[in-house]
Amino acid sequence: MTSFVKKNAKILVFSTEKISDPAIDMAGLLKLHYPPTVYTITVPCSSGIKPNWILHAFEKGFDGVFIAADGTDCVFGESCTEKTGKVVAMTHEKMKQNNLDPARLRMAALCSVCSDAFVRQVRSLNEYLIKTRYSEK
Amino acid sequence: MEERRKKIEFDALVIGAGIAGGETALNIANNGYKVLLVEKDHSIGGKMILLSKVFPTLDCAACITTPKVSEIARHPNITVFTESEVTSIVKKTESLFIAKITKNPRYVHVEDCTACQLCEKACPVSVRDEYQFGLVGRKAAYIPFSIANPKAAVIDLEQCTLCGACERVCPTHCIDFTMETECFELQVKTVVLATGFQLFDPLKIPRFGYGKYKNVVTSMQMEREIAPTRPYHTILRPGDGKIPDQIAYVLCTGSRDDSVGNPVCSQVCCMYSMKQAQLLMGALPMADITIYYIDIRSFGKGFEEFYQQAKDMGVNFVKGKIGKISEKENGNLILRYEDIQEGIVKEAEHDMVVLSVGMLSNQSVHQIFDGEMLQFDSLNFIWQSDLLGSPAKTNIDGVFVAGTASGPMDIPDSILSAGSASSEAISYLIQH
Amino acid sequence: MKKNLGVYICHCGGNISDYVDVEKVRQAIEHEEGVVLAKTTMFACSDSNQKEMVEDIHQYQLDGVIVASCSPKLHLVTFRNVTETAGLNKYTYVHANIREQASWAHSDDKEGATEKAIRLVRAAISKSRYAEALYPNKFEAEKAIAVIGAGMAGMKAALSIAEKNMSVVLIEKENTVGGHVAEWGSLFMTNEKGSELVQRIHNDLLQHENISILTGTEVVSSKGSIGNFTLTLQKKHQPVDNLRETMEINVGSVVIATGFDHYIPQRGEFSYLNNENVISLPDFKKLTDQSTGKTLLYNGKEIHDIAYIYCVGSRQSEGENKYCSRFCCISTIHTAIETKKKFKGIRNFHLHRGIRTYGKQELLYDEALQNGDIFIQFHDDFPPEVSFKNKKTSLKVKDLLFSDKELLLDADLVVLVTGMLPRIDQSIGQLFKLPKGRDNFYNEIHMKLRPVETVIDGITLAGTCQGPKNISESVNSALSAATKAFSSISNGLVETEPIVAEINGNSCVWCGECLKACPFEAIEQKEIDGKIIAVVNKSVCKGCGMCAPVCVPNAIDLIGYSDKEIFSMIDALVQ
Amino acid sequence: MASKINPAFQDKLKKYGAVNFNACYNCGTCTAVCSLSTPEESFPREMVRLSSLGLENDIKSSLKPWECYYCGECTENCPQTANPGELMMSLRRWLTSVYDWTGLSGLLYRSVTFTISALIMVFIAVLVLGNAMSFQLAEMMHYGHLFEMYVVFAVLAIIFIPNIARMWNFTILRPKVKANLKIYIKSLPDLFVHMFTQKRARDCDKEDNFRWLEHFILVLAYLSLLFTTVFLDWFGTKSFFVVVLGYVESFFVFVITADFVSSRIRKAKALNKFSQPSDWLFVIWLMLMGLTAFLVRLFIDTHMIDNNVWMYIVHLTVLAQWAIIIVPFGKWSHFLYRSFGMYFSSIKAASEKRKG
Amino acid sequence: MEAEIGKTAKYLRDKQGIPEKAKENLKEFVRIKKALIDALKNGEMTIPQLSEKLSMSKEDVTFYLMTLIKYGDVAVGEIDDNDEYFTYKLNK
Repeated sequence: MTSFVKKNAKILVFSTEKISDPAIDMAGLLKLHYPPTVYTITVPCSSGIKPNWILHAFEKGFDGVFIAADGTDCVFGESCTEKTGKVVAMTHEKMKQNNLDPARLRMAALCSVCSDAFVRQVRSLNEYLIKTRYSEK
Repeated sequence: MEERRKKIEFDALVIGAGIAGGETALNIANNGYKVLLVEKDHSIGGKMILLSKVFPTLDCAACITTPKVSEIARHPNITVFTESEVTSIVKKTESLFIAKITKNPRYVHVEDCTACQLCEKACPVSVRDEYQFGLVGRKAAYIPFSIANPKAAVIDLEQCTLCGACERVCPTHCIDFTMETECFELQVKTVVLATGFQLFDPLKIPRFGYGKYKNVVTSMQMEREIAPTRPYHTILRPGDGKIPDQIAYVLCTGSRDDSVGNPVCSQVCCMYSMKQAQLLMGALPMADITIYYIDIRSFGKGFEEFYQQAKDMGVNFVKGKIGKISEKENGNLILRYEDIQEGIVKEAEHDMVVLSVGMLSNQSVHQIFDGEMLQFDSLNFIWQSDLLGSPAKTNIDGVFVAGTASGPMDIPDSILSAGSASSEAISYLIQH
Repeated sequence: MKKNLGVYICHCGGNISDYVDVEKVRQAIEHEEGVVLAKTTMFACSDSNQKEMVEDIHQYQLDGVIVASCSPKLHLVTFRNVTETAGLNKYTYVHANIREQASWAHSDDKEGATEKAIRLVRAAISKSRYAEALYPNKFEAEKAIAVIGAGMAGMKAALSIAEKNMSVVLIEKENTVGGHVAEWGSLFMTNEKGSELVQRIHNDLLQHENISILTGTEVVSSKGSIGNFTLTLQKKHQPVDNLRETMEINVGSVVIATGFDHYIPQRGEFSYLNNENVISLPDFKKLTDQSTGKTLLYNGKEIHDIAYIYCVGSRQSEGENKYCSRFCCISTIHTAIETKKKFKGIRNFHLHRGIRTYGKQELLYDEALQNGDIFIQFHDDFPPEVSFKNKKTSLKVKDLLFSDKELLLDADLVVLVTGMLPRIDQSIGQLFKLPKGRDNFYNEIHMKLRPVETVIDGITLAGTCQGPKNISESVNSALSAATKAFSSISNGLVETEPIVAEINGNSCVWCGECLKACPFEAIEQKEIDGKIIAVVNKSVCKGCGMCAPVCVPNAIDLIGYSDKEIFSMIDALVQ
Repeated sequence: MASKINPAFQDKLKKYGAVNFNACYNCGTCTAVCSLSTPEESFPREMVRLSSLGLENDIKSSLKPWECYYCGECTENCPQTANPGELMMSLRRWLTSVYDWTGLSGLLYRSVTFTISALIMVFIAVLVLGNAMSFQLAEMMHYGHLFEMYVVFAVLAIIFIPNIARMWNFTILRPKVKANLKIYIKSLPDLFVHMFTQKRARDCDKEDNFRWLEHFILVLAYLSLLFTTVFLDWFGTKSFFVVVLGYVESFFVFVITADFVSSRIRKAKALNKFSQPSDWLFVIWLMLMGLTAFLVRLFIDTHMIDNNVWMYIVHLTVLAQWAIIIVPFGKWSHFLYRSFGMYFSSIKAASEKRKG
Repeated sequence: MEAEIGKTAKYLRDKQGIPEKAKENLKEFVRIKKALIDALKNGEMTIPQLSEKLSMSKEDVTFYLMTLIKYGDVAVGEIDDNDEYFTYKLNK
C-alpha cells in the first residue's frame, strides 16, 4: 500500500460516455474540487455495469463505488433507469452476502451538465466512507 | 484585390453554420459531396450552442450541439470558413454558381492554436463579451466561449492596443498580426441559405425600459445566466448583483406587434420562457416566476405537456401583455398590465424582468444575388416558392433555404427544414 | 496482448503541467510492462506532435498508443485518426483524461493530482494491452427503399428518393393516393386546393421509372434489418376476385408515413350526432369545398352564422389526448376566411382556448379579425354549452376575454374543430416494433439530434405518424426521412459500430434473460452444434451492454469492456 | 345574465368613424398604457371588446367613453393597429346619437350630405331673413342678438335637458345605480370642475400640458365670448372694457382653433390621424366664429361695417349654423356630455363605495 | 514577410497605430480594476457596499466585479443573511 497518510477514501466512479462523463469533465473545467482519490471508468451505458466489476473493486481495495447513471437521458432508451437500478440491487444483495456495507455503493442519475451534483455526491460518499472506514484509525 | 482572389471549387455552398446550416452540410457531405460551409462568426453552432437547456426535453443545448459541431469540423467533405462572408452570388448556368467570399483575418492561425488561454491571461484589455450578451467582460485576445468550435483564440483588433503581450506568451506562435483579408472566388453547383434570424432589439420599445433599467434583461441574457458556461457565479441581477426572487417574463416583446413592424408570432418565445422559468425554479427554489402572455403557443410535440408541467411546478401565468415598466429606487420594477381575465388594469412589482424577444429576418443575404434575384416575403424572410410541395425551394432553381431564414422556427423544425433542404440539394446535385 | 506501447503525456501548455508533475508521471509509468516509449509533449494535439507520433509508431513498431491529455470528447477522434494514419487499427488507441479529471479538478492539490494522473495513465496502459483491432461490421445493402403510406409525406419521400436515382416502392393500403390532403379544398397560406396539390405531386411521381406505386396494398410482415428488409405485401381483398395476391419485396430501408386519423367526437360531445347542425371540421371543409351556390346550404337550409368550437379531442384535461394538434387553429381560421369569401352573409364565431397561429400564420388570424370574425375564449373547465330548441341551435359560453361574461349566440351550424389522432390501426407499428411516445404517436430517437430516425436502424418516420404537423412541416419531415434513408444505404453498404456484445457460446445456457434485457431485439436464439444458445445480431446491436449484467452464467461481454479489461483497469487504479 | 352577441353592431359603429377595432386580439396593451385607466375604471380594451361583440346595452350604460380624453397613446402602442383611441371617439359620437332624442345627431355623424344640406339650408334661411329686412344692418343686428339670446335657452330646453335626462336614464337609472340626493349634491362640484377645467385631460398627457392649456383657454374664451356677445351685447356696447374683452376672447378662440386645425392638417399626433367630418366641422366653425366676430367688431370700430354688411351676414350664418346644428347635435355637445359623464361616474363611484 | 514571428504586433502598431478608443477603454478598465481591488484589500464587501465606497453605480460594480471574477482576480465569498447579496474578496 502507499505510504502517505490517507485523508480520503478511494472511490471508483462508473460514468457513461455520453451523459455523466461530460458532467464530470465540466466539474474539472469549472474547478469544482473533489477528492483526487476519485477515479473514473467510462462505459457506454450505466445499465451495462456488471456486479462482479464492483465486487472486484471492493476486493482490490476501493472503499466506495459510485455509479453516475444515465437516468432518463440515456441514448439507449428509457429502460436504462430501471435496469441500472436492478444492477445496483443485485450488487447490494451480493455485498450483503460478502459482509460488505451496502452503503459503500451509491448510484445517482447525472445529466450531462450536472457537475455540481456530481461533486456533491462524491464528496458526501467520501465523508461517509471516511467516517465509517477510517474513523478508528 | 480582384487579382488576389483565390479560385476554389465545391459541390455545395452552405451559408450559415448554425444548426440548420450545419445539419444541411452534414447531410450533403455524408453523400460524398464537397461542401463549403461559410460562417460570419468566429465559431460555428449558431445561436443554439449558446443556449442553456432546450425545451421540451430539457436536455442541454451544448450536449446536442457540440457533437454535431465537432462532426462538422472533422468531416472530410466539409470545409468550414469562419469569419467569412459571401459578398455575391451569380447563377451562370444550370448548376453553376459563382460566389465571391471574403474571409476576415482572425490574427490567429487556428490550426496551430491549442486553446491554452495563455494569450487571454496576458491580454490587459477588457471589453464587453458579446457571447455573454454584454453581462461580463472579455479580453481583446480571447476564446469566444468554452465550447466554441474551432476552439481557438481570436484577436479583437478594434479593441486591441497592439501591446504584443499575447504574442509573447503564445507557446505555439500562432498569433499573427500580419494576417489580412482573403478573397475567394468559388464555383459551386448548388447553394443552401441557412442564414438564420436576428433577435428583436428591445430598445425599439422604450416603454419597457430596456437599456435604461439595468434589471430588465433580454431572454438571451437570461439564457446565458442559466447556462453552464454562465457569466456570473450564480443567477444575479445585472443592476446590483442581487439574487432575484420575483422574476417576470414579458412575452411577445417585438412579436405579434405591428407597432414595431413585426406582426407575426416568433413561435419559440412562449416555450423558451417556460423552459427558463422551470430552470430558474430549479436554481432558485425560493423564486416566484410570472409569465405575462397574450396566448400560450405550446403547439409542438410534447409542448402542451411541458406547459402543464410548468403550471404544476408553480409558474404563475397571467394573461395580459405588459404595457409599461417603471423602475423603483431599489432597482425593482413596476409592471403595468391589464389582467385580461378580470378586465382590470394592475401593477405588479418584480425584481427582475426578462423580455422574451422574438425572431426577425436576417437580411444579410438580401443583396448578394446578382442577375437572378432572390425573392423575399413581406417580412423579409426568404420566400418559399412552393411552400406546401417543396418548402425548401426558393425562386431560384438550385438555391435552397434551411431553418429560420424562411421564417420563425424552433430547433426540431429547423432540423427538419435542414433535412428537407439537404434532400433537395442532393437531388439537384444528382440530377445535374 | 500487445508488446510495444507508446505513451505521450501532454503539458497542455500548462493546463496540465501547472498542477500535475508530468515528468513524474512519465517516470512512474516508463517501466510499466510493454511500454517502450514514454514522452512528455507540450501539445499532444499540435500538428508537429501528431507527425512525430506517426514516425514513432513506425520507428518503435508500436502496436498500442496512449495519450494522456484532455477529455476524450475533444481529441479521442484526433488521435484515433493519427494511429490510423500510421497504419494501426484506430480501436487500439487508448486515451487518458488527465486534464478535466486530474489537473483541473484537483488544482487545489498538486500532489493528489499527480498521483491520480499516474494511476489514470496506468489504467489506460492496462486497457491498451487488451485493446484489440476492431473493424466495423459491413454488409451489403439492398439499394431500394419502401415507403409505407402514400399521403403527402409518403409521396414526397418517395419522390425525393426517386430523384436521387434510387428505386422506391410506395405502398398505400387505400385504392388512391393523397391521403387526407386529397380530400381538402383550399389550403392555408397558398390557397392551392388539396386535390390539385396531390395531383401535382402524383404527376411528378409518375415521371419516374424507378417508383412503383402499389395502391390497395398492405404490408403484412417484415423480416430482416437495415440493409436487408424483406416485406410481404398483400393486395387488399377485391370483391371481384377471391384471390389474395401476396408478394415479397427486398429493400434496404423503410420510411413509415402512415399519417393520422381525425378525432371523431363521441355521441353527445357538444351535441354531436344528437343535433344535425353539429358537424366536424373535416366534414365542414368537405361541405364548403363541394358547395357551388352563392349561399352555403346544409341539409337544404341556408347557413349564415357558423360557430367553431376549438380543441375538440385535443388538449384534453380528462381524456387521453393531452397534446395540442397544432394544425387545427390555423386550419379553422383559414376555412372561416374562405367560407366568408365564397358565400354570402357568412358570420363566423370562434370559440377557442387561446389561438395558436404560430409564425406567419398570425397574418391569417389577423385577416379573420379584420373580417369581423368574433373570437371568444372559453375556460378549460367551462366548455361552451350547445342547445337545440325550436329547431334553433344556440350556444352559451363564458368569455374569458371579458370578465367571464356569459354570452349567447345562435348558430346555423356548429363546427367541432377536431384534432389529430395517432392512427387507430397500429398494425404497421406493431410489425416494425416502433416505439411510441406519451402521445401514442411513433417516437423518434431524439427530437433534435435525430428527429426522423427510430431506434430501429433503417426505419425512419415521415409526416404526421410522428406527431401532428401541417403540410409543409410534413413535407420537411418526409424529405428529412428520405435523406436519412437514402444516405444510409446509398453506397450499397451498411456499416455498424464494432462495439457490440459478444456471447460466449460455451457458457451460454439460453435462459432468455439477455433477450428480455435488450432494448433493440438484437439477440436471437440459435441452435449451434445441437446446443441452443443466444447470439448477437451485430447489425442490430448498439453496444449498450444492457444484456451483460443480467446473464446468469456471465457469458456476455461488451467488446472493449470485457471483464479482463475492466479488472485490469481497476487493478491499475488501486495498486 | 347572458348577453346576446351582435356582430352587426361592428358595421354600424364604423359609420361613426371607428377604424379597424375588430383587429383587437385582447392583449390589454391599450388599457395598460392609458394613464387615465385605473383598477376601478379600466379602459379602453373593455370598450373594444364590447364593440366587437356588439353588446349595445352595455355600451349605452357605460360612462367610460366620456372618461377618455384621447391622448392617443393606446393607438400608438397598439400591436394590432386596432386604433382603440379612435374607437373611443367613435363611441362618443355614437352615444351622442343615442342620447339625442331627435335622431338628428346620428344623421349628422353618418351622412356628410345631410350635414352639408343642413348648413346650406341655414345659410339660405339667413339670406331669406336678411332679405325680409332689406339687409338693414341695424335691424339685422338687433334680431341677430335676439336670436342669440333665445337660441341658447331653446337648445338647452328642447335638446340638452331631455338628452341629458336620457343619458342619466341609460347610465344611472337602468343599471340600477343606487344613489340618494346627498350623493347627487355632493358630486355636483365634479360637474363644474370638469366642465370648466377639463382637469382629466391634464393627466392624459403628463409630459405635455400644452394641449390641455390651449384647450382650457379655449373653453374659457369661448364661454366668456358667448357671455360677452349674448348678455353684454358686444356688438352694440359702448363700454370700452367690454369691447376689448370681446376682442381678446375672440382672438384666443380663433388663434387656438387655428392651431388645432393646422395640427389636424399635419396629422402630427395619433389623435389627429383619423379626423372625421364632424371634427373638422367643429373646429373650423369655432375658428370662423371667433374670426368673424372679431372682424365684425373691428368693422364696427373702424366704421367699415355700414358699407360691408356682408361681413355681418357671414358672421350670422356661421353663428346660426353653429348654434342650430353644431352645438345641439355636433361635437359641441361632447363638452356637456363629458362633464355630465364625469358627474355621473362620480355618483356611480360614490354609490359603489356606499355599497361597500 | 516584413514582420518577424512573435513581433507582428509591433509591425502592425508601426503600420497603423493604436485605435484611440482602445487606449481609452484600457485606461478606464485599469482604473476601475485598481479601485475595486484596493477596496477589497480591506476585507470582503458586497456590491452595494462597494458601490457606496467607490461612488460607482451598482451596475458598473457588478459588471466589473464579475469580469474580475472571470479573470481570477476576485473570488466569491459568503451570502448575506437575507440571501440577497454575496460578499466578494480578493483571490488568494
